[in-house]
Amino acid sequence: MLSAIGVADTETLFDEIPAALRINELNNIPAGMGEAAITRLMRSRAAKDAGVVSFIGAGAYEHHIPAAVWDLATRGEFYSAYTPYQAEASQGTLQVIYEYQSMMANLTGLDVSNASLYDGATAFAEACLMAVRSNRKVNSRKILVSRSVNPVYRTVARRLTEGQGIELVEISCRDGQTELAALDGLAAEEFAAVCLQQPTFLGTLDDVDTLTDWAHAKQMFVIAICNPMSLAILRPPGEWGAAGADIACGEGQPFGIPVASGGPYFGYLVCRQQIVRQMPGRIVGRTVDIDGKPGFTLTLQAREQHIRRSKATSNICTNQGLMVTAATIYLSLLGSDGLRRIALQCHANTKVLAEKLGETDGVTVMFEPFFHEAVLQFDRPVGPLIKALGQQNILVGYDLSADYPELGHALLVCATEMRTAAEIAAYAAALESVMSSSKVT
Amino acid sequence: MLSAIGVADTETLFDEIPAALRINELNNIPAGMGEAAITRLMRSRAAKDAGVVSFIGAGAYEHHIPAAVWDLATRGEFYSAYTPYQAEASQGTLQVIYEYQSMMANLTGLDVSNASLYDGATAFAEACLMAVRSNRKVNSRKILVSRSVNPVYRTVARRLTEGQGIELVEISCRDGQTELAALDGLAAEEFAAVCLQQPTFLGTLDDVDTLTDWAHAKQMFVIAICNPMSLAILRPPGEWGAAGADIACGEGQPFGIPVASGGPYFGYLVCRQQIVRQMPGRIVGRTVDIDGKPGFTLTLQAREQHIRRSKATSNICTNQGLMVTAATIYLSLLGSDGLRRIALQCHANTKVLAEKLGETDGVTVMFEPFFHEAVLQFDRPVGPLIKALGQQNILVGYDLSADYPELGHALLVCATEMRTAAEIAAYAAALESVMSSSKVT
Amino acid sequence: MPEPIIFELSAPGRRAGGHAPASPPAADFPAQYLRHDEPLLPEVSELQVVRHFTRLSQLNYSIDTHFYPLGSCTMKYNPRVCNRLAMLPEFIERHPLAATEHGQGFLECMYELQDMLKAVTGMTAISLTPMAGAQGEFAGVAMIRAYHDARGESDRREIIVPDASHGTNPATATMCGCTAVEIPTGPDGDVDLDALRRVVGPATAGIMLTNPSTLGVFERQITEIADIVHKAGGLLYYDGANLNAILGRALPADMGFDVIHLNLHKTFSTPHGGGGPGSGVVGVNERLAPFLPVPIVGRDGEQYVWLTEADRPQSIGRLSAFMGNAGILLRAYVYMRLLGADGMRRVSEFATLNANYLMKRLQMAGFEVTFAERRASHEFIVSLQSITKETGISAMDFAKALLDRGFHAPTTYFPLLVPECLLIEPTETETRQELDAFVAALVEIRDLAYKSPDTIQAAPISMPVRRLDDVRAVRQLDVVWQPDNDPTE
Amino acid sequence: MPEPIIFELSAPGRRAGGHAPASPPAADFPAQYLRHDEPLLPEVSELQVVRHFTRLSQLNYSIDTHFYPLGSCTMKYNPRVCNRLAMLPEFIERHPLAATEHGQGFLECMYELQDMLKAVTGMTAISLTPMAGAQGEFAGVAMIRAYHDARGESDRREIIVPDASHGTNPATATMCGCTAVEIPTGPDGDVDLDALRRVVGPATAGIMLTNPSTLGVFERQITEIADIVHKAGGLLYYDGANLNAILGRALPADMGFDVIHLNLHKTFSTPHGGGGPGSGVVGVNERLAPFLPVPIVGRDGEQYVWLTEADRPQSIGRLSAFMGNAGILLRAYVYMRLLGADGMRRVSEFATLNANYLMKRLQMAGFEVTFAERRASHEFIVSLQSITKETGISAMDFAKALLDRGFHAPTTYFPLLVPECLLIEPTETETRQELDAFVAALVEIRDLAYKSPDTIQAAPISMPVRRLDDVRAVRQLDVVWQPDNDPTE
Ligand SMILES: Cc1ncc(COP(=O)(O)O)c(C=O)c1O
Ligand SMILES: Cc1ncc(COP(=O)(O)O)c(C=O)c1O
Repeated sequence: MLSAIGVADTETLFDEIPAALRINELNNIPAGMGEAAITRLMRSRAAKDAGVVSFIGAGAYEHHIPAAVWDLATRGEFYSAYTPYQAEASQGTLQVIYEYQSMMANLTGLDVSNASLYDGATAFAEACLMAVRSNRKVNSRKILVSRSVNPVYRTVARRLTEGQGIELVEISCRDGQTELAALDGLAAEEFAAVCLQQPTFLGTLDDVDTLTDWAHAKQMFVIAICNPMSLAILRPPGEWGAAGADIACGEGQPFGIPVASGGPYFGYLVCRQQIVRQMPGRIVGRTVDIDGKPGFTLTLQAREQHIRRSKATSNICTNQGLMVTAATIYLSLLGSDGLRRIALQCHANTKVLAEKLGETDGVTVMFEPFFHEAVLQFDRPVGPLIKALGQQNILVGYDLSADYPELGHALLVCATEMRTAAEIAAYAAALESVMSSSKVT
Repeated sequence: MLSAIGVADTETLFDEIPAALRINELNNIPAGMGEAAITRLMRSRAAKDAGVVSFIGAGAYEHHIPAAVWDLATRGEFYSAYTPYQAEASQGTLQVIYEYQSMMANLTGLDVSNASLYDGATAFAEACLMAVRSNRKVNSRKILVSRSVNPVYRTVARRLTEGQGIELVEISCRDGQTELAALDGLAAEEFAAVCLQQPTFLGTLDDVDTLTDWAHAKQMFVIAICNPMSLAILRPPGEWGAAGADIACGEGQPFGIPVASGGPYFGYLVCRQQIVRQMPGRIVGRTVDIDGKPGFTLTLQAREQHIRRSKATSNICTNQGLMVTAATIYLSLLGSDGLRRIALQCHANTKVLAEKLGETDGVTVMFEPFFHEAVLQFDRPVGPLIKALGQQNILVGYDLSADYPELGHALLVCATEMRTAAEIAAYAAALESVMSSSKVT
Repeated sequence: MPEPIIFELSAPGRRAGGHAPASPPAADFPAQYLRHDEPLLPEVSELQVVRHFTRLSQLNYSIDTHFYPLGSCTMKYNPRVCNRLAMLPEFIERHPLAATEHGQGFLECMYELQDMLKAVTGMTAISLTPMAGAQGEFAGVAMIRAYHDARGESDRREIIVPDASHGTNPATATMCGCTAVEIPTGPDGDVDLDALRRVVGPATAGIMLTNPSTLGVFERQITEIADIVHKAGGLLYYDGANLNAILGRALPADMGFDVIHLNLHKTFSTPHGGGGPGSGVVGVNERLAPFLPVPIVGRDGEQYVWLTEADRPQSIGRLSAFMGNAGILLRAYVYMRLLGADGMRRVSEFATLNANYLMKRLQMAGFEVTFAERRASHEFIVSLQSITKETGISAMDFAKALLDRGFHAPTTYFPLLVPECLLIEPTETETRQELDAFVAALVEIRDLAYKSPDTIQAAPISMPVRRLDDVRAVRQLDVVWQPDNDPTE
Repeated sequence: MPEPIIFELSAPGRRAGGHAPASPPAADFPAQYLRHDEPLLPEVSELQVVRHFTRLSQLNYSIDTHFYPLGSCTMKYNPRVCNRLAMLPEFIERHPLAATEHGQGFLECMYELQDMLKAVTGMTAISLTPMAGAQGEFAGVAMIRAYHDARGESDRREIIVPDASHGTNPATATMCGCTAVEIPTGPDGDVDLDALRRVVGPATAGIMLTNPSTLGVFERQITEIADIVHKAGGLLYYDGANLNAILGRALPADMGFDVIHLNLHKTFSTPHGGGGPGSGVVGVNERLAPFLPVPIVGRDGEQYVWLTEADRPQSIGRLSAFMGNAGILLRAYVYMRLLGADGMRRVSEFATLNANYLMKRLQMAGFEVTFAERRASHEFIVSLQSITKETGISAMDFAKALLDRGFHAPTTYFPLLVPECLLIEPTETETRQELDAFVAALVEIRDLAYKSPDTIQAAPISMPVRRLDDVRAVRQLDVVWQPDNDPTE
């Protein structure tokens, strides 16, 4: 090959790199290792993280993932394909996305879904940007966000939108619900949208109907953030209030994606048909080929960075395609009946958990009704409890004190369908024993 | 569907089963469980068997299996296809088998391979039957078998051939080699074949050249039993003696198949072209289609049970197709260079192991040279040692005392390329400590 | 574009890195033992390997891609979780000779599997060791022989098989040193009892029956048959390759069978893998229990243990180097636990429902069903004889034309006694839509058989290859790739 | 036979069993919260799901099945073991909010990954959190803004990008509230320095460069560029999507870059997944280190810990709910450990060798290579402009004709400044045979372009569909399946 190129050695191929910049070796990189050795290494690393039983939710949920999901999603033809630019050679990926879009639209009760964004937090940020761009009636770069929206989503959205001069304004909460009374104070100002999470980050159910109608009356858009699993039983954003939310978004992880230290997951984004041209990300459409046969292709590409460059709706390019493939398979296996059962079982398990833990002296269950997460209030800081029970390999929940100091010593707990009665009982017993053997500080 | 059939219920569909035989439920079968529950159950079962380091070989060898092997072999199109009766719709499976046959022929130095038998032991039995059927020069149903052939292979072969009046006659061993002197005593009798294992069950190397020439001089067939991994460095059966062995067979497990409690593995069987019509099992051939395009098909089917029924070469039908698929992928990834490295590393590791263990008081290394298994002689029964070190999660080797009482307290040990220096050292240290802290009984 | 043979992708010195030790010491044994040349194996990169085998896989029809109504083969869905759990690292890394202390998890599964198999067959003891149906048959017939031998009746060497029996039955008889004696089938698909009475006698070792038979019908006179054979001093062997027909509806033990093998890879849904592996577990009643092949999983207090020749002196012994196809047994175990008692009855319910529905639909579409007045079991036979006579289009032609339409062909020309037959087994995991589409395809093919038979004789046209020259495959045997051998020359 | 939409396979009440709890208690909240109708989702069996998605997968071209020389996308082989090990149960079951005590194994990998990424870029600090290249760019530009803000130079809002830059570069500038200023490329593929000098000034926040550029050539004047921009008070951003071109040959930090993102999913071989997920880790020099997005993995004695806003008050903060695409980072970690220092240099060696070989072969075959006098880096451009003029056959036609010949098409019509271009990236994992076959295919297509252009314009003919009506796809937007919507009507 070198002689065909006309060079003596491969070093010569790098001769356009100025000599001063060339290096002859990489420092601080270990020598390569064989598959057997790396397998041994990674298994020993993985083993260090094993053996815990988790009652943490707070944005990532441990559900059963049918074996077929990843067996199929990791088939080489899905796993090692690129974004489907050559439609004729990518009908598999394209049809999967089309099916995914259909499922998400049906679940949320809205019209159009994109092909995914990075995760729930960035999907929320993109929803905010989209609302500002597409709400032509209100000319505002301000957005109202309920304090019951996932705190890290709010942080991320602020980060991703502030460069464009967008401001997120918080609406306070009370009893785990967006405070309707607080809205009056906002009556004078103009906002492009209001953002509501249902179930809220605290697991509670908000009065989304009233809030949606209030917002629409003021020409605001309504952005719904939903755990998609909850949509198996809860009213979909498309049916909130009289007219339905305008945009729905959130974290797709509960649909067949492992919790896996936080990613890769995928953000979903769905909206009303009218504003689709402001949607970020890929969208797949069905059309026909020159023989009139149906087929799928990326559509509305004029929104995207590779065509529109600095005027694109977003800079997103690579998204979370494989995760969406997994989610589509997951949803096909479960169907709405399966999702409903899971949602109900998660709710029931969390109820039992909250009740059991609530029986402990010094522990109170704070808000009801809740979906599959509950807030517990403690008579002491939860940090030490997390540590103590962690030593028994029980991950007790998410410490709310930094995000919601107004709730006191509060812990957000979650028992999905994966948690057994025995595990719940063990948690309660361990808590009881730790609480009773230590003093309130 | 019932109305199309014209019955009222599905029960009716079973009405040809005499009423007295019908049952309405299955007793003693637990209720079904979901995937999540069975996953939890099986993981807890599996965990019980975890954490050991094995120095056992004795017919099953732990080698590294590249991740690609089973990722590819378990692709649904391989995993869930049947025997390739419809050739046009099975070219994938057929070509894999053709490639497998080619690789095995090349490794053994013989002409024709079949598509697999159940395992090494049954392959050996089939080789014996085949030799008796195809050796037209010697009309004998007796077969000579070296005592260095895997004892369980001998048992199984006896079991599978005795119905047809075949008798296996043992040749004794000395210093881990087939005893040449013993052959003189056999000069008078006629045998259809002689069976030699190389490396022997005891890990040693036999004088296969002399034995092959001796047998051929007496018109016997030579059946070679080889660990195929050893063929990367050892002389192939096709080159034994002046004319080469006639049939080679053995256990294919070392080629990408996990040890997995004993199966599924696969038996390989290879022979000279002249006797192919006596071969049992499937054989794939290349041919052309009606357009002259090359393609693959099952061939020489007239040997098989579905055509020849009671006159078939064997009753085998289902074989170990998927294992052969894995082995073909494994061999493609390793190539002869890779196999050679593995074979050499196994040999080197076992040498180190034998040396280290041999330094312990009361332990002697018995035979050299050996391939990747060595016999250690102890000053005491090995049973208690197996137990004691087993409690430290070290599987010390295979106790030879039942099969080879003449070797005294003997243990067969093996360290494949998977055993690290640290593991070998830990074994030696643990042995040293157990041996020195207990008395010779 | 045909996929090259892997050797043709090879380039000297190329290799997939990282799979073998980097720098092993050289061999130190005498040169006489060493091989002179490296064996010819492909030298290819990992990408080439992945791409080659991925592409090859795509050339296959399989359950995971196509309806596969191959009669007698039970090509039903293999739940993915069975494979996943059988491949848990601890299971696949367990050495077969590891002491039982290091295998309690695995052995517990096997013990419970034995129990569940007793429950579905009605037998009193099980051995898991046979590695496929045919080996199960071997075990069964060997036990029958051992039984007669133990009673001093070593002259009993005849194994009766119906003419419709699976080829492995007579072949097994021969392997066990017995003689297969064929008896005819009556016009309604049941065994011809008179013929049976004529052949039984002091040489009768036993009879091998598939029930429902490979004709797809339940043997209604099974109790009479059992009587006849038992009275003659013979035993009854149940070829239970396809238990999905009667799972949870009837127990072979109740029918009078003494020994049974089950193809776990059919009824209990483990991979067919392009030709295996399988498992042919055997079950027996009290009479044959002492003879079961070893090892068997037993229980000693809290511990699961292996029962071997030492514990079972009359055993026919070992049939494989270790304990058989352990991984297949694990898959079957997972499958049975997933389904449970009710799920297993649903298996036979839907297997039977689908077969009868498909049979009726084909009948209504004018196809000749061989035992039209009978219930189909899990499968049934269509004879194309009259179509073949009228059009020249054979069962083979139908089979190939089905491939072009996205269906794997049914079993053709088996059982041998029905001319131009298709043995069709839809299995319990297919949907009505799929069955309807299959009927439509057969109807279309039949129409073309009359209207333009050439198009059907030309089939398949959409497969990777067209019809292959099987005669040449035998005459010019090409079973090992040679660098200079071009089959198109 | 097109594969039906999964909804079309649905039948009421059908379901894949065993995946959901059998009998959960009913919901007990007020009716106002409950949904009225079940959402429309498919009701299908597990077999149907497996078959459907298996078949769909087969409709794709992918690295595992085809040569995929998509320029700028680095479609190289993903070692299977990376996926296997990233999917170890303990890794995938670890909750992101589990305390660090329960994640030391994972965090150790991440910590070492940070170190290795420092080594390959020469940067002093790394954040793993960006979830794709574009998010890495966002992080980079946001850090540049934060840097200027921190120095009281908030007016620096212009991001300079070459006209050949990837679309994400200007789009990112906008997202960060900056203005993208395009500068032209000189005739030899390097940046036009005069143009650069003209645009830099007090409004300059920085410049984003891909080096080697998306034109496939190394920017030889990089040191001058760095000088110009730094002197003007701006910073340099390195779009390191395709580091495979220079891995182990030069360090972006040495070239004067202040910040870099790397597409781990290109250079470090993690799945492209039909459109992701990826990872766009960022590295910075001292100047920008305080601004890195969090979380970052730090070390506290023996323990690995998360560094957050609390530890890094000037951080631009979080870009995702947790820590980014952890699983992709694990895959990259495994990949880097597999290769090691030498293996990484082999990456650039073979990426460059393959690209230059393919470029030369095409040139010799008479194709117009855009920068023929330059070395190719990991990719290069062929312009078909003259062929298009003479025959009417466009780059798009070539692309489609390649599909028919078993090759995925190169990137077409990018970079925008070269008319009728193909951006070709063979990657380091392809063999010479594959490259030669690709050349032969292009030559054949060109011949046909002159001899029978119709056949090329008709391409593809062997794919599941022929050319699609993209205009209709926009005009009659059909992005959600409706039971009564038939696109062929
Ligand atoms: C009725 C019947 N008996 C026996 C067998 C033989 O089983 P196996 O192929 O597992 O050896 C089969 C399967 O092919 C069969 O269908
Ligand atoms: C040069 C270049 N920059 C940036 C990107 C964007 O990366 P990503 O798709 O991961 O967002 C890409 C890849 O598409 C690229 O090739």
